[in-house]
Amino acid sequence: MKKLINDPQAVVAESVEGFVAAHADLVVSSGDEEKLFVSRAGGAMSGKVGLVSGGGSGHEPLHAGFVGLGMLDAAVPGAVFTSPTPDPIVAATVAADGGAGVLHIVKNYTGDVLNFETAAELAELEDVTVTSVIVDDDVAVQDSLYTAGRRGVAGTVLVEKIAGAAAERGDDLETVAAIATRVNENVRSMGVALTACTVPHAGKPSFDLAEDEIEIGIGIHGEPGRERIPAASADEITERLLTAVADDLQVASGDRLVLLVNGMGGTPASELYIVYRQARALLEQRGASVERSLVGNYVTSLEMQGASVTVLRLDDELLSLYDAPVHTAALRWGA
Amino acid sequence: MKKLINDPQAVVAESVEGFVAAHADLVVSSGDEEKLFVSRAGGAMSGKVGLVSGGGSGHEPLHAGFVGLGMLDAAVPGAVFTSPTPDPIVAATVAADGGAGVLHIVKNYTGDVLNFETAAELAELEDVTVTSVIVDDDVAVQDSLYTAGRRGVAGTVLVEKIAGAAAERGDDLETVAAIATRVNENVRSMGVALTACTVPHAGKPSFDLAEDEIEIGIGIHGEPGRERIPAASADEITERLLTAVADDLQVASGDRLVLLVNGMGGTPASELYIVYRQARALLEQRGASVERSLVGNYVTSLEMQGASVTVLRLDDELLSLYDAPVHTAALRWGA
Amino acid sequence: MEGGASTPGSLGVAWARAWVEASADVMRQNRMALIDLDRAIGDGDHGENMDRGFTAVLAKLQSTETETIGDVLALVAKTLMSTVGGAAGPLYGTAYLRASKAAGSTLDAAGVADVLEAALGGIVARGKAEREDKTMVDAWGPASEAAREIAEAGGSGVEALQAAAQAAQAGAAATEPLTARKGRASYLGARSVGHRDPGAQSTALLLEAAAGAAGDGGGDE
Amino acid sequence: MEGGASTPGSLGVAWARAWVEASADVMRQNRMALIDLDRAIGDGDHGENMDRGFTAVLAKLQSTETETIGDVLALVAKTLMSTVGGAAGPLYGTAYLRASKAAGSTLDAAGVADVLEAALGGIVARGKAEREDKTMVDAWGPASEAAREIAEAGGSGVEALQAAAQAAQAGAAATEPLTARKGRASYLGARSVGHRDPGAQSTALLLEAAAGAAGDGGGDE
Ligand SMILES: Nc1ncnc2c1ncn2[C@@H]1O[C@H](COP(=O)(O)OP(=O)(O)O)[C@@H](O)[C@H]1O
Ligand SMILES: Nc1ncnc2c1ncn2[C@@H]1O[C@H](COP(=O)(O)OP(=O)(O)O)[C@@H](O)[C@H]1O
Ligand SMILES: [Mg+2]
Ligand SMILES: [Mg+2]
Ligand SMILES: [Mg+2]
Ligand SMILES: [Mg+2]
Repeated sequence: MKKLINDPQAVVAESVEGFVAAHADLVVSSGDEEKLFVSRAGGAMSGKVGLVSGGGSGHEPLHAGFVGLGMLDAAVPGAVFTSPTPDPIVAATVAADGGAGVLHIVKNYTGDVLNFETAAELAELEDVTVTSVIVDDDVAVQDSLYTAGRRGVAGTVLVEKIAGAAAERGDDLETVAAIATRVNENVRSMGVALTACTVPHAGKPSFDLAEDEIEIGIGIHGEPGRERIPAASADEITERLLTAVADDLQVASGDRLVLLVNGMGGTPASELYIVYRQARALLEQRGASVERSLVGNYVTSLEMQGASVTVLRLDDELLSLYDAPVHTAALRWGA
Repeated sequence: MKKLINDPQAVVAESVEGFVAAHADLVVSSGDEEKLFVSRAGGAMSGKVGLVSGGGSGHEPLHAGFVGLGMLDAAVPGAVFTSPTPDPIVAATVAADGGAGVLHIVKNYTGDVLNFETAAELAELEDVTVTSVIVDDDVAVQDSLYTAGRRGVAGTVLVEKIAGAAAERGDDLETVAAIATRVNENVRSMGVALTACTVPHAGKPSFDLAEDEIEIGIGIHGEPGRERIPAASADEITERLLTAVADDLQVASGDRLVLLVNGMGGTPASELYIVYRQARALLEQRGASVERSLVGNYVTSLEMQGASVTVLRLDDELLSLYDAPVHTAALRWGA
Repeated sequence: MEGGASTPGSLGVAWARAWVEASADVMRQNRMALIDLDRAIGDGDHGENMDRGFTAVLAKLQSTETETIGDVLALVAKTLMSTVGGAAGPLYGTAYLRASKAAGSTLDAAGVADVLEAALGGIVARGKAEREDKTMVDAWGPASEAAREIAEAGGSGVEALQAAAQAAQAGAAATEPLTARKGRASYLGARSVGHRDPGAQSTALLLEAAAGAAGDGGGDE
Repeated sequence: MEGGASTPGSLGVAWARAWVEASADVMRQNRMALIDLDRAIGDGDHGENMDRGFTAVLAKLQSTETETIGDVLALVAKTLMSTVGGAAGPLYGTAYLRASKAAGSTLDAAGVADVLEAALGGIVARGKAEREDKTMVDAWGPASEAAREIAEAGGSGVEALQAAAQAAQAGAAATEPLTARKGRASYLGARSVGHRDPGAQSTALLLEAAAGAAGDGGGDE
């Protein structure tokens, strides 16, 4: 394992330190290693619903890279691939509350759900009203009694963006939560890994893939996917991902979409655009129109090579919220 | 070699196709495979100096990701790691000319220099006035009779950003060229690789590194560096890079700086911020102040893991040009 | 021996403290083994999480006076909850919290069974897993049953712990052929078969430490 | 035999066309070997670049009538210039362009020497490399000298080509111990020692193809 790190145990703290130093115009850190979170410079905005998300680290820019105007108010980074404990979530929730309550945006993993659940209860004790929305956009996992349910993956960025815009325009907690839920209901994702990633404290790759194998349906924690198949062309792989996503979402002729091609951290931008090209063509073949696009590293798994394809179905309101100004370290337009 | 590609020979064409589809609000492609270039949607702006850059592909987002308001007018992508031939450069130059002449921003490699040189001569035959600025910011290479001179690496982004702002505000060709030269004179970079990258048509890594070795002083073409050393901590590596850069630039107390920590393509963002943290601390120890920061993938080498550190010394004009609006696929603020 | 009254032959606060020390030890030693189990069907952090948690628990314990087993287990609960994270943090946190409430000042076999049942109840309340879902429930379940059997047969607290530890170990081993239906391993579907559940394994290790702490004279005789 | 008049025993346009065909062949066959040389001290594209270039040249040639050696070499020059890119594109492009201008309708030994010297002159004009800078100049230089010697000794054009090919091959081999001072390999400093320059090697292969095309009856006898 070769990484640009110092102590594996200090990765999160040092990286957050660098992050807030580089983006001091946007964010501040709680500074408290026991209750580490990143929040908007300037603090909670009175009367605005606060948005808090978080989860294991290693998915950067998610979540801290999305703290700022029109998106999150605070992000709670756990250890690498490990949900944060309730304490920092509570602290972030209190810090993000401007009196209008706080929305927790939680990716659907047992750890995230349990820790945010406890944090929400504890925050209520401190007189903060908390509502939670669970994101579960990963169609690689069947949502059934036999699984922990679909995972939250790259679609989370779109939930955060659009709910953030709703909060920014002054919607109340119930409305913001309803919009976040609507985004979640209309977004689907699926990913592929060409290589595994190595968690710093583990020191070994999260799984072993032969030179001619790829993992289809991976999550974002370096966990193996549902299926291991022989390496294939970008177009074939993309068709596989896009078909699963679009079928599940029942993409139909006339649908207006956001297409997000997300890099897993170690994928050259040129390859993401090759995937984008094919994904877009397949959506257009279905008669849908790609209204907005994001191509890049948004929800990563350390240095994993691979990509995920996310499709969101838009309505007029979601589109206008998507287009609303956002100014964060990793996403910026209109501001 | 596992990559999200189809035909190795089609990587550049397909990737550019995806890129212009994803960013149709910003860019168009020439569409001509023999003379492939990407230029600003809307075409040349009458009376504005045109900025054209280019070089081998594999460094994305450089250069096409920097085409747009306040930066480049056209970018010419060669084959992977291979300078483009004169023909597409000429075509891009003609397309970028709004009557005020065109600045070629050329990274200092024999191939880039020779091909742009020929293209400039040919463009003059088509009545376009061309001035060229050579970027050579890489302190890993000694600029002497015994080398091809310093390479152009990540500092190129800052040259393109600042010269682009000068052109956008209406400066004439001579002035824009002088500003580009001033940026080049005040910018230095140095990089490290933890892993090599694999050029699609070669199918093999560009060099072999043992599990406990890193390459210091790499360029951006997967070429080996000047020195192979045992793996070290991020802080040690950063100190090595930063010291070389800051010594060469003679960073002094009171200097105002831009600090760019650039990922080579396969490096997690968290690691770049760890490098940033240390680089910034070392600059501050010298009494300099980091006024602006960029941390991310700007000038890459495919999926290489590693980073480079770039420092630019600012004056009032360069700072205000740096802050001027820019709207490209990979860099956006103020617009 | 400090704090808490104890009757010879029983498990009191000294045993509880010795258990925590042994737990920290065993989590440190098995850190990489648990990481490897979790790499196979999860995300490779379970050993790191448990080691981080028990290192923190040990530090807390050394600077804290405790009167009762309940005090010790409550300290473990709170510290795990605020240092482990992931799925295991809240699950073990709740387990130890419920256990702390169930623990009398000394434990006989029935007391051991009560404590283990309470722990199991906490885990199920939070995680909603059933037996054979391939989770730590598959270790806590058999363990509490085994302790109850010893109690019903008139055995000692130490014997109850030993039986629980053995049953947990067997339960952990028995997760190998199962298809996971809860937690991260459930994403793998049939591919989770053939691997041991890391949380069941850490449970077995912790209960082995509990029995060991009793056997090593941590028991207050 | 088509186009351009030729005297028996001399090298005319048919030879030039045969040379191009052999060049395309040899570049295809040595694509990976040249890539590997370039991977060691450059960026691993030289074989790809040359193969792409000569594939294009061959296609162009097959659809183009040529009257003279100069026509053939000019076509090579223009096509390499617009398809190879990198450093090699402009350098080889200029070499063939100058060569095309220097070539008479048939080449005797002096003619071969003139053509090679012109090519060398073009490369040096563009690239500014000196001998022993570890570039293609280290193959073209000895080659043109060897051809001139044959001419001065009264040898034939074919003999001049054969001597040139041998000298280029020796020159390419002789780049191995050198420290690069031009091109990408110069960034490596002393680490470039022990590796053969890819451009010198491709030059040697091209001149070997030239001699081969003459020997294979490509020569117009
Ligand atoms: N719903 C659940 N009920 C009981 N135990 C669970 C549940 N989900 C996960 N676990 C246990 O947690 C263990 C994983 O813990 P850990 O790796 O620390 O957390 P994470 O899965 O968040 O990375 C699993 O091996 C399993 O025993
Ligand atoms: N200044 C120069 N003069 C002569 N030959 C040169 C010079 N620079 C590079 N070369 C030749 O070009 C070859 C490299 O070509 P190629 O790999 O195709 O281009 P690039 O270096 O741009 O990747 C080198 O092996 C060398 O022989
Ligand atoms: Mg985890
Ligand atoms: Mg090249
Ligand atoms: Mg885990
Ligand atoms: Mg090369």
